[in-house]
Amino acid sequence: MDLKLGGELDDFRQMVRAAVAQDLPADMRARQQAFGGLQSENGDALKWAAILHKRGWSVPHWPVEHGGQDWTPLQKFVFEDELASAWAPDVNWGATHMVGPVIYTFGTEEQKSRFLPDIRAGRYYWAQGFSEPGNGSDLANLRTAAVLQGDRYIVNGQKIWTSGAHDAEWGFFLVRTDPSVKAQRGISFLLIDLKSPGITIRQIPEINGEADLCETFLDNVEVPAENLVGEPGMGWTYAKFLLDHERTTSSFIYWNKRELRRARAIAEAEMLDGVPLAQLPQFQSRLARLEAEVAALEWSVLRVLAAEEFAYDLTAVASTLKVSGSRLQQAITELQVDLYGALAMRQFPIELAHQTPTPLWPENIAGRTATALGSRAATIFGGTLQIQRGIIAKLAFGL
Amino acid sequence: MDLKLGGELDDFRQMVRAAVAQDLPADMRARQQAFGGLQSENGDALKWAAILHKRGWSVPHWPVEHGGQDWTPLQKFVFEDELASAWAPDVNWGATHMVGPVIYTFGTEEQKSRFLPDIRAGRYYWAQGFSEPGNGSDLANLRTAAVLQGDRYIVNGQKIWTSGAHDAEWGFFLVRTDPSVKAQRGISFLLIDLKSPGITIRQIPEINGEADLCETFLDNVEVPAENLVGEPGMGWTYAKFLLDHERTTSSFIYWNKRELRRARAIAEAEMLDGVPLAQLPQFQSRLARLEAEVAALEWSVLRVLAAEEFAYDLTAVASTLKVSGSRLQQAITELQVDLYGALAMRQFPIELAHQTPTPLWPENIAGRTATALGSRAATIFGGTLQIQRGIIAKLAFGL
Amino acid sequence: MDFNLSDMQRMLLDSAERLVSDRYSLEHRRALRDHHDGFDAGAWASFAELGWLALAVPEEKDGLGGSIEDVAVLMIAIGGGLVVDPLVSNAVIAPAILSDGHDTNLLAEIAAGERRVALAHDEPGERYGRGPRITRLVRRGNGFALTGQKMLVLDAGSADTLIVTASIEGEDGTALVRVDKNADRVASEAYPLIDGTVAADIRLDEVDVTADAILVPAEHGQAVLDAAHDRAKIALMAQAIGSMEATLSICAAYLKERQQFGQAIGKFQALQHIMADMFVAAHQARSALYQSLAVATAGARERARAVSLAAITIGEASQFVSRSAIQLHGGYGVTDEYEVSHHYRRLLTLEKSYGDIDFHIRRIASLDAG
Amino acid sequence: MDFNLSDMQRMLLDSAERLVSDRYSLEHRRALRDHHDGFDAGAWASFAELGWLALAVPEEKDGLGGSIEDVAVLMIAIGGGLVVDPLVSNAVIAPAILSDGHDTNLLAEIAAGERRVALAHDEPGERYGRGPRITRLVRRGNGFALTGQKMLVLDAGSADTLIVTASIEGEDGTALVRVDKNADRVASEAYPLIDGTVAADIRLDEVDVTADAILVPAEHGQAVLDAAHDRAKIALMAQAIGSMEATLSICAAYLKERQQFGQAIGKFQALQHIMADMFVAAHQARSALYQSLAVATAGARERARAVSLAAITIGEASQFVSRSAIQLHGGYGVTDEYEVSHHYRRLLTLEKSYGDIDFHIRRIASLDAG
Repeated sequence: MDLKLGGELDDFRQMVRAAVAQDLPADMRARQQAFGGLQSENGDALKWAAILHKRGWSVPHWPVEHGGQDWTPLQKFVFEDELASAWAPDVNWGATHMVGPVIYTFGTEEQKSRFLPDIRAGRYYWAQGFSEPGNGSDLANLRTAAVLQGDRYIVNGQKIWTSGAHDAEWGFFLVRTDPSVKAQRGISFLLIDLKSPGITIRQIPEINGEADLCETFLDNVEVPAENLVGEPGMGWTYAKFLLDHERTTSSFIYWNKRELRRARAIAEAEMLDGVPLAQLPQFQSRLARLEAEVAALEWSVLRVLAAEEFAYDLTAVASTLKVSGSRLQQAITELQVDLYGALAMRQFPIELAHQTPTPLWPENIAGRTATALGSRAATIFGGTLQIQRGIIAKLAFGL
Repeated sequence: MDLKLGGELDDFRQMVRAAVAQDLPADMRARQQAFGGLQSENGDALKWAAILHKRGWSVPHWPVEHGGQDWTPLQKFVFEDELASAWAPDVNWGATHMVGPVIYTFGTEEQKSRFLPDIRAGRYYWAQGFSEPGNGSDLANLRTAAVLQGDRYIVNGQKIWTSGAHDAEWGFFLVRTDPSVKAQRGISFLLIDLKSPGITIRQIPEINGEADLCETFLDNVEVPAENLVGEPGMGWTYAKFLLDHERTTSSFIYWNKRELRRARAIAEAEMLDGVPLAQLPQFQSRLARLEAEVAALEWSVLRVLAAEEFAYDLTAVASTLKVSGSRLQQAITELQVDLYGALAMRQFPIELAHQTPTPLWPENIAGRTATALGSRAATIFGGTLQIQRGIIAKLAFGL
Repeated sequence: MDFNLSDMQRMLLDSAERLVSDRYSLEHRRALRDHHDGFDAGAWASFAELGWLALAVPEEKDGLGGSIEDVAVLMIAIGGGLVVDPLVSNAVIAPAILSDGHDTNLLAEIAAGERRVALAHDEPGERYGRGPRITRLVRRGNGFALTGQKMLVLDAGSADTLIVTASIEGEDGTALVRVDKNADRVASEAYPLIDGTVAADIRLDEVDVTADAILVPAEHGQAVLDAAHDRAKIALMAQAIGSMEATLSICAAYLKERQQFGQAIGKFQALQHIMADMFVAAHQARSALYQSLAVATAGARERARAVSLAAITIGEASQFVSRSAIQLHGGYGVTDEYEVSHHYRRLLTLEKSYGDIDFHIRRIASLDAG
Repeated sequence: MDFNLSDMQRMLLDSAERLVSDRYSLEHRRALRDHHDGFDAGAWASFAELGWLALAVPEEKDGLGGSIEDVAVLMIAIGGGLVVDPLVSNAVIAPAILSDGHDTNLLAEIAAGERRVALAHDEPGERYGRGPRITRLVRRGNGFALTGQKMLVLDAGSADTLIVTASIEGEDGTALVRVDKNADRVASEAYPLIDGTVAADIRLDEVDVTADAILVPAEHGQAVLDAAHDRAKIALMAQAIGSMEATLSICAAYLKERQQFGQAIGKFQALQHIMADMFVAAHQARSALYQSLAVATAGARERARAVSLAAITIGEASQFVSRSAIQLHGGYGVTDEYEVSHHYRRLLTLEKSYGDIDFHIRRIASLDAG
């Protein structure tokens, strides 16, 4: 047992910190500081990927032969942590963490050379087309059909929660290519150019003023057969591969750490009768409890990254990260809202969420309530809290 | 809508208060003040019933012709409230609120004249024999059998949670008299003299040092057929009648009010750096939240007593009282424990739970942790929290 | 003691429920919010016609002399339909402040739907402050000059008249002053809240105020203000009850309709138990409202304590119920197209208006301390 | 970074688990508690033989020089088996206080299992007080007279020697003094705690103390005491992890075995989800322990803050897990005959020893303030 985050890691951290300080444009940083977890961030994800790409850091978690870095898991942890601390934008997750790994693992050489360089360089957005209106957590019940006609698939169906599809050029879809087999089997993984005829994208207005969630309608969309990744009928397997590939990301640990720091800063700035809220026991208690939970979550993540031999199934362990991480996203942003009290009621237009409206209003208040409202989705998307509990009961205890 | 607790009620309250102040012996009051919700209270339930009986107040909720009082539901509410506030002992619930009402509603004249006067006068304890080791919340699966042979039943089986059976003279049992019909049908309601040959009673040691829960073994126990109440096969119906009869008692409202007052008194007496805990925001917050919940629960009880026309099924409403009331019992006693901090760790022998050990120790601390430990049962007995939720989902929403 | 509705309350409730169901579809409300600054002049005329704006006005002031219970009955229906028109400011706060005052004309105009007011009290840097710290009246000639800064004035978007709290030079206490929102040297910056209502920051820069614009003199102002705030909080809590109970119905229906894994999701025990806990919370919340109504006209301390207790229970329940409702809806719950997200946002602002949970806990502690 | 056990830790864990499963059945533990004041001399001899009492003693003091991680590994097994013997006082606190001191003999005797100590620090009216307020050493001849009152001295039941904290006349700081529990003018009143351990109130009435009985001088006492308390809390938190994880196993087995409504109760989704939440809490708790271990030998402030953070997470998790375990067991859960009620009581005392959750929240705030 060796629980020290060693000295070389500190050197690595300093190196990353210096690089980010040098590379991250001030306006981009300011937007992030205001927006936080909001999506409407001006295309910064791509711009930032392009900047990181110059150092070869846009997809460090990929294998070296595909443009990744030869970093240890803990170095990758420190890298992500530093980026978040410095208010760097998120990357285009669907591209770098979902479709990218599927392509380099299961794709053809042609697919690799066609798509991977663009992802590395942040050239365009990718959207995910898994869910359908009839199924949320129940992907096996998938209905969007892709019928092979000659050298192309004719795709018909409807996808929902294709986040960012309105801004994206490409999407990766789960489609049913074989209706004769049941449930998960017969599902394939298909890359679709979102500018193809027959595709209609509708932005769905959200609880917090954003409209990043999208519904995507596919009406006789023609997709070249060469856009199918891997084997037909293996789409479900690849989707699960993605989940297993990213066991710790659902903890949102970097985000949670950063937003808790923000909450503390708000508590130090906001006053009650001239006393900062951070000095009032009722808020000290909430801050300390959340900090305790975040600290524990960080170590839960480190345990996975450092390959602890768990007494329980690893997928069940990963679900604990999702459960804790998603609840923390909600609890931390609720605290931010409560710290602002009545001021948190104001709705800021999402496109102005990076502005402080007048000197009467606290700096960076604009994005907070929107972020808190949006974080209700944390316990829903990517497998609801209830689904996670079911996974744990089954895999950890055989119930 | 008239939400005032009117003036005549105030007069009634003063009348009860004066009577209780006069009647309640000081040593009995002191024991209650120390014991609180503990069972091992020296036979006070019977002694107190006998005292109340002199005023005709031992079973005021019974019909007048059986010795009850012609009070309104709100007067009965005030009566109970005053008794609890004055630290009067609990009554022998099984007798006055369970078997008594079953006997006067469904019993023969002979049963009424034989048992009701003794119950009114508090002559002996009654124990309840419903649950069995194989079934907890699932009474339909009852196995204790009573076979009619001539003019007597031969009873064989095993009951559990026959609380107080070791001190009781009589028990009221659910037994299966007809094994040929299914589930709830074929169950009868039988009164059994606990001194009968073939009965063995084992006290079950509890989490808090008490041993009031009992296991009762029945081995060829002969019970006169005349001890069967009402119709054979109707036992389940009578058991449900009991539950419907007492819709508000599971709220433990009087107890919750009293114990919250006690928590506040502890918070005023215990100090941190010379400041009473009642002045620290972290404890003010817990006290205020619990008081808010208790106040709401009191009004939830009043709504039932004053016959509000609910938009939802009345049984579902009653379950909310049980859910809120049982959680409050736990939350309030947990607060008492937390207010005492490390001092709460001490185990006081249950028979000395009314003594303050040395002047170093706070007055009346002795029974607190034991009460808190015992209150874990609040969400279990009488239908678990999970059972109550199921009832609500079904009856309020048809799920 | 009687929890059932009187005939008059039944009529009031029926008419409110009818209006709400006829007029306030989700689509209508979303359109109002997005295109009309949240104010619906036609609806307002109906409210006046139905007598809602005169409900809490005493009979001797030509009102209907309704009780606080009557107001609560109306507000429950209003809350259930997510009606966010400025009823509390005009039908609750205005009568509370004006009924004992000299400006009977203003009260009559409000009751007739011809004028709308907003109470401008909170100031920057205050968390539900008790008295105004910045805004003050300085004597000038026969009248005063009013200077100050108000923030987050609820319902100010559609108001034409402000009731401003201010200290008076040389006097103790808090005066309540009538100010025309469009007067010279009154600067208003309006903005929407997350529930679709419109509030404003108001800057007052030596605004001319005549002596008879003082609606409540400084010596009585704080008591009148506290009473008005508590009545407003009661009205909002009643709305919260309506909103929670509507949420329960929506969710129960959704659980029966939505299919997943081959069955209605309402068959899943875990979701049933969430619904049950929501029911318990909403039921306790309604009881808490009753508890506060019972002493709403009692002494100030008793009233304040009861309102604060209810605000804790109802505030917690509101959040629990509406968050759970979103969870039960899955992804649809976080869209603007499903009703539950609107209830969630409304319930959040109801909790944060006229004192949030933290404020009410502190108020109880401070009442108990002295 | 490596979370897996070293070979030595694996051996330690195996031997501990073996001893626990061989010796510490529920029946044995209940009998010990009810009839032998909670102390098992035979077991204690085994602990000494196995080296547990020398584990945290530095090699240069003839100990095994084990790390705090080694201690934690042992304590997890101890906690899982609900072993309540006074290991923390003797195998953790004693080395923390004595390893740098002059009384090597005492340390050796403890490590050999020949002598047992208890740290007498808390005093009446204190909530986990930092320094002693009552107990003081007054100079008398070449030595001192020790007078004071200690309360809730953990593990004092089976101790023969006390380490008493006291101020010294004319000096700042806190001294740690060795006192024979059976000495003249030392009055001890022992009593059981709810977990079966035995504590005592100790009254000191001008007890003779020689100069060399001062184990730690006043100038260093507070730092040594804080470090000892933090190490003790870490050891108890490790026990809590073991206790929680054992509770999970017991509950999972019970859910599969217990039948209700015609099926194993583990088939009910509501109970599955309770188990899942217990798992999440216990998992986070173990991570919190690691977090505190990582800086256990760092600077005092960093160590204190990390221990306090872990104490919050582990304290909350302990209560949640063990309360839920009782609920899953139904009526059996509240009897003394089922293991889960013992875990509940033990976890409650672990939370309340060396600072409860409220204490640790306050400590974080006070560390951050200064």
